Amino acid sequence: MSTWRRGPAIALAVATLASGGSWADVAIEQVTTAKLAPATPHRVYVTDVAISHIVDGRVHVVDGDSLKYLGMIASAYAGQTTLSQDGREFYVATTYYSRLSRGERTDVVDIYDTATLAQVGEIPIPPKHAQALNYKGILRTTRDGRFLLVQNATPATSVSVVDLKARKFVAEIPTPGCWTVIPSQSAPQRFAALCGDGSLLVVTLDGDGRQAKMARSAKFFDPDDDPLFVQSENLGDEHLFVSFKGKVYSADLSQETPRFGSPWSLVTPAEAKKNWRPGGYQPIAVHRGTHRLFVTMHPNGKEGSHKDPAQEIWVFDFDSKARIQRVKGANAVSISASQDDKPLLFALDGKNMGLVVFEAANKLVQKRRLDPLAETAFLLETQP
Amino acid sequence: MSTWRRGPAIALAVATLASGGSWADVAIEQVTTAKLAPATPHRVYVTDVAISHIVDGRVHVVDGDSLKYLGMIASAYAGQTTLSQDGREFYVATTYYSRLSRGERTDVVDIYDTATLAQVGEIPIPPKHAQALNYKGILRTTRDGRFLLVQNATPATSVSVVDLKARKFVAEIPTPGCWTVIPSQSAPQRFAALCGDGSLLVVTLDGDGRQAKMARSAKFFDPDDDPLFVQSENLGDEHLFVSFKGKVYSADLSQETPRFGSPWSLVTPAEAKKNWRPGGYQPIAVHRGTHRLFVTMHPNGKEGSHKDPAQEIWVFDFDSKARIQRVKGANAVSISASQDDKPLLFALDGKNMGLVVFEAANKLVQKRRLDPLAETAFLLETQP
Amino acid sequence: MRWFDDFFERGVRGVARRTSRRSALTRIGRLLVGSAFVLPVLPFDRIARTAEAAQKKSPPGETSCDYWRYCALDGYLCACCGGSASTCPPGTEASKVSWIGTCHNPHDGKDYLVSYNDCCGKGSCGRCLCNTNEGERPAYRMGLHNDINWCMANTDSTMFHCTTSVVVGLAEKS
Amino acid sequence: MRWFDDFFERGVRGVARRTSRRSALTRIGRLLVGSAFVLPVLPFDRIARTAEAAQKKSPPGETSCDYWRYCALDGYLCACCGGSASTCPPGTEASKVSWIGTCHNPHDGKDYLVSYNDCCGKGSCGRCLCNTNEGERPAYRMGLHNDINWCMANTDSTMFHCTTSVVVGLAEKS
Repeated sequence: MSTWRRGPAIALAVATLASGGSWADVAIEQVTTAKLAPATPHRVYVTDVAISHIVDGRVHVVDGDSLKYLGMIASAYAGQTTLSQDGREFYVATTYYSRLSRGERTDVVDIYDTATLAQVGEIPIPPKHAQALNYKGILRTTRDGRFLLVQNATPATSVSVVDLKARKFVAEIPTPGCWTVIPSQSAPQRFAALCGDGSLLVVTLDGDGRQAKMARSAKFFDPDDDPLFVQSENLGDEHLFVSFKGKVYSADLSQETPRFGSPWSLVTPAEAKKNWRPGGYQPIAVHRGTHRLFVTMHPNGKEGSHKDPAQEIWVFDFDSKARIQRVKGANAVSISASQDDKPLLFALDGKNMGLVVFEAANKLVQKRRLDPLAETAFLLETQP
Repeated sequence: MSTWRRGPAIALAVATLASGGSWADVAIEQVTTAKLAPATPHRVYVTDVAISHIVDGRVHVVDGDSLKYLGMIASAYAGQTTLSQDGREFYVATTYYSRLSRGERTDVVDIYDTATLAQVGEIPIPPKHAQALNYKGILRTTRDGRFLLVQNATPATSVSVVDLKARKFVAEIPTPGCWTVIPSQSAPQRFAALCGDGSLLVVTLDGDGRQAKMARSAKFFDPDDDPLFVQSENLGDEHLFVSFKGKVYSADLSQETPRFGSPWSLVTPAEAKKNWRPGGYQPIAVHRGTHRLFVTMHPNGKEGSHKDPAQEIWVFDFDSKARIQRVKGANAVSISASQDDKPLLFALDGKNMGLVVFEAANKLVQKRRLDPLAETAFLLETQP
Repeated sequence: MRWFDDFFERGVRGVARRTSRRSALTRIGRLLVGSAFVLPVLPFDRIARTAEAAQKKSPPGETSCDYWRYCALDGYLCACCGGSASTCPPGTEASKVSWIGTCHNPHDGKDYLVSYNDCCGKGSCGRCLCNTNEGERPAYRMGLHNDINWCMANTDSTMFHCTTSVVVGLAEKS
Repeated sequence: MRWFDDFFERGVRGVARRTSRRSALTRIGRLLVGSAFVLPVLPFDRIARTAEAAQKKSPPGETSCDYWRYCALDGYLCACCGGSASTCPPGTEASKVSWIGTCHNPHDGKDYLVSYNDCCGKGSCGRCLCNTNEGERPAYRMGLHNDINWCMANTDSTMFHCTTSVVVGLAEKS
């Protein structure tokens, strides 16, 4: 047995093989790294906290048309994720320990290139980012793409502002008793948060990402009688929420002071009697082009059922508030719609963690599924 | 909503609660950390590489009598594990990255206290430790407990010597073409390794853990016709191996030059015709008190079946070479026996990753099982 | 400590109203009373318990998601991980903060306040995952939220291993 | 590169004898030939393929453990992870060293040398785990061993993601 000699062996090999490549019947190959086809609006990012190995969370990237698994992005320890406004970058706010589960804690925003799924940079942030299950609103960008807003919990709550242009952390804004980031779509440096007293906190940043103004609205929902799910979806600068008991709330963030729409109910009195309720982790989706609202619904709802998988998905016309369709729910706990004109609705099956794809251009029709895709995923985001 | 005030709140709480504790019907509790009962020879350590989250491997610690799950030890990224000679410490040679799966690589030996399962220290080692599935022999201590021997692969092979008394890395010993560490039981600073040319490499350390002597034996097995499994078990300083086709080889390491026993076969000619063969990752166990050898066997063996689960476990008397029992194999891929006088044989079911417990004092009898215990475990070690 | 502050600082205004109008003072429980009685660690054998439950229809034990005090728990039961309903597994550390639930004990008909302390410092236990959500609320009511890592305030390590359910007081009607 | 050295340095003595006495020279394959033809990445759809296989009894495809070139593989199929039988998923890097197998292609009746390169730099893919061991040997024959991380020699990261099976040459009879 000889010793290991790296250099000479390689040199010899190359010389020997220079004339090779002509004998085989199957094409001789060389290992390379696969290139991705350009992203389409039907690409979906499924963030999987992988709770049984929570230090090793990951994002599954899937093409919604072919159901091809495109690749993986590390979300690491309870990492939070979001796409950039232009869809070219994918951000992960996460925690690393020097010894996997102990040692020195470092929180960063990892930047991935969505064209290659390669990590292309990191931005250190204060070691306070929310180590939470993945909910939309824990990590968001401002509408102009300039700032990344990171929900913190120590458990005191605050938001870290990261300047994506300068690639650096800028400021921490205390948001006591409030949660999630809801970016205004018309005023790029404004965002709101839901508060435990039923109000909306509205924060305005200055040009450098520091807090310029902060204001609390009057109480607009009742967190005791009928709490809101934290996920919001927007139609323009109107932001929609649903409550545990099935009411739709909205807040318009186009002005300095939010304007609240009149709450309306997803359920008829008869359905309310049967306790049809929204449930899950990302229970609503919208298609902005057609003003449609999708909600994951279950019957026999009760205290503690607010994360239950859907028995049906209900489709509403947001303008008329009319329900236009009910379909089987695929056990959905999270849904998200693509925003193109041949939209797909993606649903995460909470029972077996498969990805279910509906065509949503006209009638909502279940078309295909990929089972299983994830371990314990709760967040879906589609390519803009 | 008020801000977060840590100090005052706690002070107020303690004052308010000083007179509490008398109203409830169920005992009021305080969360504490559980204490372990003293380890018995029936405690088993199951090293689980958890391949679907290989960065987050772990060791399951189980009491073989009650099947109580006692706790977990992190083995991290393809970490290798072994107990100290006195059973008071548990060593993990592993790799940490500064960013979970990328960044700066650090290899260490983590030291755990088996009385508390707490990490109590670490020793840096060269970043070369074998990132391999867990096989006995990749990490071993010398018989006197002084040195820890770490198998390296870059893929060039060497052994790192760690001084457990001084808690530091001492030396790297090249072992080209050879694999595993087989510590002599009579000469504390001698160890052997199996080599790809069929020989045994014998290394002697000096008092500081540096290489004093190294010698290669003549070829004693045929790695082409009938390779040896790398796992060895010892009866005194006689070290036993089995081959793919079912022969037992032995090497006595009590002298400077190893003395090899005459190979003998586990299978009769009729059984050989049916291709009964050993299989798995840790296919043999011994009970030293009674000189019994246990082997995981499968029929219809062929090229590539050497990791197949057992259809039967065969029991041999090592002195007479006689087979004394055949029992159903519980799909075992790894087995290990306790060394007390009421021995248990532990088997890892390769199909569902359960732990199967046999009483082995007289006849081998399957008694209980814990399903599932692990994700992808291959190594069992019992408390000395 | 977050839920604790919540009680003091939002007190009757917020959290207290949510949990069926019970006395906030009582609800605070005896979390910090050093001399509180500590339940012994019960012997635990999943296989035996499962068999037992199936045969005798005995009430769910501490390794079952249906055990009464697990009514608002989202995580791995420490009782399956080397600890018990109220003790952390060896080598882990109890979280310094926790969320709170109010669970009905069918044996005495009373409601108890339960502090759900995570155990910290080792990777996920992976055994006996339960997800019950009675009285659970989104994180704008942080002290009632179970989808966040309650190891977050520990200084040695915030790594989540499993979740305990510690009875901290009687939930008296207000 | 380890298996490569093995061929040169133990050559006919060791490894070559093992794998059915084929020419060591041929076996070296064309691993390092820069101009070698690279197979296109095949479109991949697990569901479709599974359905197809069930209906047509077509030969196992590149997302099946039974695919002919996977005869000595222990790991996740890169074809299920965003790559293909011979390409690494986006964002990962091919291992600089590999183990080698000799697999029989039932379509042309010939034996091929297959280099099993791991893809490195992201955590385990977790999809399509295969464990086949034809010609696999313990690590004292390192170049034929599949129970070790072949990302071990990569400098950016040795993290194991999945395994490719790259046809590097015809295994001619010697």
